[in-house]
Amino acid sequence: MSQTTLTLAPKDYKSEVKPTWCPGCGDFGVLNAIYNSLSVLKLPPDETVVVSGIGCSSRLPHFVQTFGFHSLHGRALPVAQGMKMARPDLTVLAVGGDGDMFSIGAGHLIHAALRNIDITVVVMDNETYGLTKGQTSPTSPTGHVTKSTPYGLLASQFNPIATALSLNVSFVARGFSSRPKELAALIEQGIQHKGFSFIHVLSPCPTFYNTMDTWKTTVTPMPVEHDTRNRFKAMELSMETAKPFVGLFYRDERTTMDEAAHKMTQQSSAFDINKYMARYK
Amino acid sequence: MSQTTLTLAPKDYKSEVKPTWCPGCGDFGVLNAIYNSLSVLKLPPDETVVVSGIGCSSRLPHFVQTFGFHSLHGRALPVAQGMKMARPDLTVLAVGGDGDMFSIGAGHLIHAALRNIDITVVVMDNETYGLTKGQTSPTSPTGHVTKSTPYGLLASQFNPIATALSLNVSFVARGFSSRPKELAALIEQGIQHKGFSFIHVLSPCPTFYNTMDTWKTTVTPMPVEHDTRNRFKAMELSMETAKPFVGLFYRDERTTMDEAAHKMTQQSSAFDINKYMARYK
Amino acid sequence: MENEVTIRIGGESGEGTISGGDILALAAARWGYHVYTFRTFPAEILGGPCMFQLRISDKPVKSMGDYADVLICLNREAFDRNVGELRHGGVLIYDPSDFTPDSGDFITYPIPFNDIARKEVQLFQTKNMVMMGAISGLFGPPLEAITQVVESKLSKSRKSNPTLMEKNMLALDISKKYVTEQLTKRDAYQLGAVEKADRVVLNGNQAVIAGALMAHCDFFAGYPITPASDIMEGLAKELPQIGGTFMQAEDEIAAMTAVLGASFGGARSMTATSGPGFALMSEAIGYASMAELPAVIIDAQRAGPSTGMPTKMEQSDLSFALYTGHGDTPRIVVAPADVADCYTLMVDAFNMAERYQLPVIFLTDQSLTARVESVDRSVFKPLESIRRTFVLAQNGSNGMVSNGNGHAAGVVEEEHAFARYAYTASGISPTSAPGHGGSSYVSTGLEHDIHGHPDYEPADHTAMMKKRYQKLETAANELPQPQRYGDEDATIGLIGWGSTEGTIQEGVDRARAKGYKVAALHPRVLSPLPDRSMRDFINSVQTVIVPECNYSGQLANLLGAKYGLQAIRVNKYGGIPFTAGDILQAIEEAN
Amino acid sequence: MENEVTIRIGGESGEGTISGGDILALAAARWGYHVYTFRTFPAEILGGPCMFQLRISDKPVKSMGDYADVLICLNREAFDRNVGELRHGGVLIYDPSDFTPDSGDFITYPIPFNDIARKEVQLFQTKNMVMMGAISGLFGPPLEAITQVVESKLSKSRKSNPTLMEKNMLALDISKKYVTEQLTKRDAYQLGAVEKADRVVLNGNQAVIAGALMAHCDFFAGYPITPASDIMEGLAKELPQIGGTFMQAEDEIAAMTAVLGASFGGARSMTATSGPGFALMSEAIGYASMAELPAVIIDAQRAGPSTGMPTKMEQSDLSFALYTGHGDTPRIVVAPADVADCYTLMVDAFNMAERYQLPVIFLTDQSLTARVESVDRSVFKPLESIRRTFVLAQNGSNGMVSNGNGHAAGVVEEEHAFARYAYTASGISPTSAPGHGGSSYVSTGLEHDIHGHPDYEPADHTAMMKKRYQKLETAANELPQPQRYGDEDATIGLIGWGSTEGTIQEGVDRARAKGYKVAALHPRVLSPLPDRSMRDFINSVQTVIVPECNYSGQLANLLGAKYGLQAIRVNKYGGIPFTAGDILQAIEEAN
Ligand SMILES: Cc1ncc(C[n+]2csc(CCOP(=O)(O)OP(=O)(O)O)c2C)c(N)n1
Ligand SMILES: Cc1ncc(C[n+]2csc(CCOP(=O)(O)OP(=O)(O)O)c2C)c(N)n1
Ligand code: SF4
Ligand code: SF4
Ligand SMILES: [Mg+2]
Ligand SMILES: [Mg+2]
Repeated sequence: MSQTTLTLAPKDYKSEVKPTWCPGCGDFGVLNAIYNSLSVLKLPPDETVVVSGIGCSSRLPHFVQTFGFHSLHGRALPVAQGMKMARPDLTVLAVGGDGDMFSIGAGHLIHAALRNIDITVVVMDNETYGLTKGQTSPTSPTGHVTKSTPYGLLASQFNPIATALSLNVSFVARGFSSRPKELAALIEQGIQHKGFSFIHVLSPCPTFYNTMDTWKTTVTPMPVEHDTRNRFKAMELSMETAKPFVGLFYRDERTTMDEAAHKMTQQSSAFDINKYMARYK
Repeated sequence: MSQTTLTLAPKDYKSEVKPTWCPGCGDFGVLNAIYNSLSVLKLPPDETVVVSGIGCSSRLPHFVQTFGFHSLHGRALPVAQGMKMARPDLTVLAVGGDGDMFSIGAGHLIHAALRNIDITVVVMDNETYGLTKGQTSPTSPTGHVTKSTPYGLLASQFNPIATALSLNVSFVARGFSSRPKELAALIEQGIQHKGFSFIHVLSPCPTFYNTMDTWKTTVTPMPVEHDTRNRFKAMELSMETAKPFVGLFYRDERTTMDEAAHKMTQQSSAFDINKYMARYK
Repeated sequence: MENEVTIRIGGESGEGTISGGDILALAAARWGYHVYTFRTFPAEILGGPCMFQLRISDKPVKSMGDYADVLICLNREAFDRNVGELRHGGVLIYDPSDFTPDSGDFITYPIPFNDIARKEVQLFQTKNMVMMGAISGLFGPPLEAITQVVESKLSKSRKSNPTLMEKNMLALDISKKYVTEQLTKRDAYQLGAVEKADRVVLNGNQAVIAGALMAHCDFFAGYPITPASDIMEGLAKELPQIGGTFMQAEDEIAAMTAVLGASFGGARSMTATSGPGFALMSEAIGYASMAELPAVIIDAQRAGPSTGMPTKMEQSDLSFALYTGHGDTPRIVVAPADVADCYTLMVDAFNMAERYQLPVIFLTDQSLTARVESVDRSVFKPLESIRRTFVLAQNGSNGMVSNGNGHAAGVVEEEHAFARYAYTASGISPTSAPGHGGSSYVSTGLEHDIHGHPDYEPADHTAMMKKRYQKLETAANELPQPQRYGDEDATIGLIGWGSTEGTIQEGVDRARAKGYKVAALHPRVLSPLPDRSMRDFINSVQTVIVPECNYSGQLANLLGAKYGLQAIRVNKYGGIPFTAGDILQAIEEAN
Repeated sequence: MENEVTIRIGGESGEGTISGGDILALAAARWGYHVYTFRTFPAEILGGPCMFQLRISDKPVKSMGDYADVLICLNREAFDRNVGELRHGGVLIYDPSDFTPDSGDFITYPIPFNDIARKEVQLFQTKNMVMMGAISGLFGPPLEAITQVVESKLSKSRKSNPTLMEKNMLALDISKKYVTEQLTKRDAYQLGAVEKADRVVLNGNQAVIAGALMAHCDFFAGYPITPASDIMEGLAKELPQIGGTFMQAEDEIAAMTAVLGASFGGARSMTATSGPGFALMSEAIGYASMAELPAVIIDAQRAGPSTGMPTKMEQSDLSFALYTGHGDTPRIVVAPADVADCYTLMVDAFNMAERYQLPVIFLTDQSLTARVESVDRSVFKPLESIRRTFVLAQNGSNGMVSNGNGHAAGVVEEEHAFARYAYTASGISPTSAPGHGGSSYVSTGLEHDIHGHPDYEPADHTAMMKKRYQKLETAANELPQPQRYGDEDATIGLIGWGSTEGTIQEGVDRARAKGYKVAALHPRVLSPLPDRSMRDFINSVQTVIVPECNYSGQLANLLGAKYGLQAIRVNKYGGIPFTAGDILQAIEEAN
């Protein structure tokens, strides 16, 4: 069996599985940003896991030459958290779509925020359900007409950044798939950040809901003067949905649950059933 | 079969089932507030439904002489929403505990907020899981020691008001079970409010986590000058967790999904299979 | 065989393979033929290999056909993937500019599809029309039949793109001319004129939607999932037009529990999902059984386990449908056999849910959701739709939706709580819904007494369990018995379920033609099984074969559990349906 | 019967009934007796009727006993509820200040519990000690045995409340003196001294925790639910002490999927829940089966369906455990029969999960979770715990937790992806975990090829289905066969499962004593069933009885599905376990 040595260049993180995405899909940009950030951080492929749910975007782990966990629709976060709690030595990324993370997975997001386990989440938000062919998602705009909303969407649009900030998520950022360099830098920072890092990525679906042209004009860089320790200001910026800011909204380092849990085990010793059963004598 | 006529006094909303709660449980105060608000609004018992999940607090529908739906753990909100969508003529209340609404039911809360269906939610928050005997809930304070957290809770405390505000819930309030009059007034307003009304109630569990004495001293009336249309200000107030404000944080009337959906049906006609099948000729 | 041909088209998704095939099916049906389609979808959203098979016959078509008589390949991969399914001596059609086929036992017609579309019609996207023109020229469906369908399909875009229609027509013409002038027909497949018939052409999901509308579904909540999303989308569009409401839920748990809420409100309520979503509904389906709330749950099965193969066919959710939910939870499980059933059984499903006050699980599958059949229009007749009777209000109001009048001053209440779960001989208790004065109750998943009040007494739990299961006994007695197919004096009997009925019957026909004595039974209702017919059938034969598209023999397990039957299990589990040849082989081997 | 007595205490929850009973059980066990308890919990959090039954014997105790020999009632309601369970000629103990019992076929001992506690001891909460003192005086357990237990229980609060211990001792003394001096013993129940034995006294959940620790469980995620919460709480406390981690999840879906993530990481992982939570895990359990990830899932069954009766016993999740999850999903299902099994089978469950790389469902039930038994200490011996072998890293690192060294510059990779799902004769493929160089793979719920890459080819799906199920065949061959109990030449055979074994065996013993030829088989592993033993047993008898505490006969259904067996089904479904008398009756009726 012939072997090759990886140099940990971006291309070395490419797996042998070819992406199944449509031409022009924003997720290609995100994938490249991930290759780049892994390469910059020289993350050992064997100690890195990319976890996902189900959706077009959630196919991503198959395309990365690290360990991967393509889980169930909506469950990337608990899978990633369980993994990190059991294996705090690993770098764990969770990736997925807006449907995956904000619809069926919404509850998990709240609890991942409260636990602050050291994982990095990259949400590829195309404001639609790509894989099931274009129904509305929580981030679809009100009034949006799709096959599941032939008379227009009646619900409000979910603002993931605002809610993440309300949950005091310790790292909150937004990127755009068509700005892969900035995005790679954010992912890199997110991975380096100790705690739960939430990166919301605008990543268009040209096949079912082409937001590319709009975003190309509306996406706005984060005001340089923004103080990323100011949660209130970040919240105010997050309300600007007409011109979505990209960059880092908020960051705040605090104890992570995986860290705290493992501190507890420092006094641990091998299990001795004989000693243990004395309590039941 | 003998019959009696109800006068729609608070006591007329009392069912023949005796509450199973422990003496001193905050939920008694909430129950009384509900009796009172129903009575003030003279809500017809047969056109009112109290929906709940599972928990001590979720037993409440059994004690109210209206229709009731004691559903599954965490599912009060989707049950209530489905009911209201199908029967917009009914008054629908959803009640439950902090575990029910913020742990297993957290995802549903987000989507109820986005849909803005005209239901009123009363969360009896005792910062613990009463029915399962005292484990931590999402609103338990960090460090809290229970049987499930013998070394102290590692997660952050969930702030329901802040998250509700980030979701732009159209009616956001907090009450305290030991101030049943104010609470009844809030519930009354919530029911009258057209849209999704979220009422967070501090309701202690003397048996497993006695927060009564603390809350009696910390609970603070909403500043009189607070403008309930100011979402930012409301958010600021919501961050005061050391002295929880009680009263109305925010209110904003907009179209409800049940209303919009029923507008759509106004052009409806009886189904004619013969006409319908013409499309497949 | 005369007036019958099975055509398979293999190509790349997005090339018009499927849409062309659909047009051809409709054209053949309008011309008076019976049609039946089978297709595979690629795993990719855009592109990827796909296949469309269409069987056309002047006799009713029961299966997709064992082999293609005619295979059209649009690229080399399509040839490699599909040539194994071409009948010996069949016809291969291809464009030499795409690839050169290996030689084999088939007649070849090379046709320059690409050149005709690109150069002569000057619009490459008409390639599928070029294909249709060739089929018309070679095998007979008249061009008029095809152009009619194309016209109606394009009628909407006619204004915005007037030349499109023209180009399409041109493509059909040129291509038909090409084959009649340039090729010498060397095969025997030729469709002649047949009498016209009053038929509709639609797929399983479309028939399900028609059924739900006919059943006066009041409320649908669902979450997208292949291959059930069409049902949701169709009802999102249609329900408001008949006064119903629709809600896209945030997940399947919300969908199912919203259905429970609506059903409690008195609405005829349903959801539609596939395996993964169905799994998430387990707990709530158990609630429906316990609280005796009607609900219709469609599980459009796809190949499992887990995410599995979302675009492939399997009949592997039966065991799960029978036992979903912890504890002993009675439910009705039905499975449609064909497109016609998707309509009628859907109405039945609602009626059963309402009559027996329990969840009804409707097990269709990926192949049936997408299978297009021509069905006698008379099948889609008005059907009776029932609603559970709500206990009359004491104060005279008895409509479901109360207008609030008459309640202003106060309402009248019985001194004792309404006996929502009263014991009855049938197990069916009186029920109620908000708006009904004096009959309020609290629905609960806790064990309860006749009033719905929580109650844990052993005697009461025992009695309530019996009562809930009694409804299945009642249903088993009331529901129609399935009809036996084949020989009265059969020695071999086949028992199947779901979308395989036609294929099994065709296999039985072939075996009978070979002299075997064979019969088949195909119950639509799998819980409660129609015991009488099942036992009679099992006892009437020497050997029972249970063919299923799953690994574990799920119906066979059920028949073992119920009747101690040790059947010959014939299982196919590659994600594709049986052929009649598979069934014939099973019969021959069993003999 | 000598040296045996069954004592039942009925009272109001919170009065010390249960804690008193527990103390008595421990005292009797330390004195050298075998004990076995059964209790019911009220639905309320505080208060509500509760009952505690304790059987004490010098011979091993297999069931809770058909009837109480001694009934202590603390109020009128307790008398009404429990007097039916008092043996004819048994003993009724009560306080005349509480109520006056109706007369009946029993001996009465009125004892002023309340007065003694309130007036003589001057601490009302010592009432349960007054009860214990009376029992000691009447039936023999020496006061020293009781005081020892009380002392160790109170040792923690001794400092903060020194008089509490004193008052307790006083209560025991006064009360014992009262009964010996004031009452004339008119019954025959008297426990004498027996030899001491090395036993431990614990309940099923405590034994499960010991088993999980012995199996070196690395990770637990769970969500509270009765009657599984104790397991979670116990492990929350113990796991960090042996280096494991614990996570309270937001719901059962998160718990189960967190377990999957940890298992993928190489950790031996588990969760514990009851029916409603188990239902929510369906989809994720299917994933574990598909992706071949080890996981141990405890379902502590309670009476269903739906929320049901959370504090009551039922064996009604077997069908669901066998078929949870859509599609054909192989899994192992085991059920412990007693407290000893809760330990050993728990270790086995982990080992099976690791060896066969699939989910193992451990079906305990409410009665067993709370059942206290005295068990020979030797049962709780060190047991071997295995871990799936991870493919060796190419660069030499092979520990599960990699320290990151040796990876800084780059890692070595095989040119072709790791064959995570390679076909093997056993069906068990090589596996891997992060930290293992050159063996990375992507876990997926999609159908996949040997590398884990998505693959929908019929041939591959077919082969992978076979491979996954092959593991069950392998397991069936490797796992120990269950031991037959009773007559070799039995004509009647009983097959049971789960917590009812002892009761069934006691029923068999009684029937044999009456001259019947009876045997019993009680498999611990229900999927895959130990076919050889099952068939041998079934073939060896004329009639098979399957007693189950459920409505639908879930094991009987399985035996029908697998072996075509038509058994006599004996079902009890009131939320309480069988008695040996129930079993005897079933045998007599079957004869
Ligand atoms: C339990 C469950 N429900 C539904 C589905 C069907 N499904 C697959 S992906 C998806 C949504 C995809 O949307 P998103 O997460 O935004 O990803 P995208 O395809 O847009 O990248 C759905 C509903 C499923 N696989 N599992
Ligand atoms: C699916 C499911 N999981 C777990 C449980 C067990 N359970 C019942 S109530 C409850 C939490 C109760 O806490 P909360 O909602 O705060 O209500 P409280 O009792 O405090 O009023 C839990 C975990 C359940 N019934 N169903
Ligand atoms: S459907 Fe949309 S999201 Fe999916 S691959 Fe295509 S472009 Fe991307
Ligand atoms: S346990 Fe707590 S929440 Fe439950 S009834 Fe008692 S006091 Fe109330
Ligand atoms: Mg999306
Ligand atoms: Mg609570």
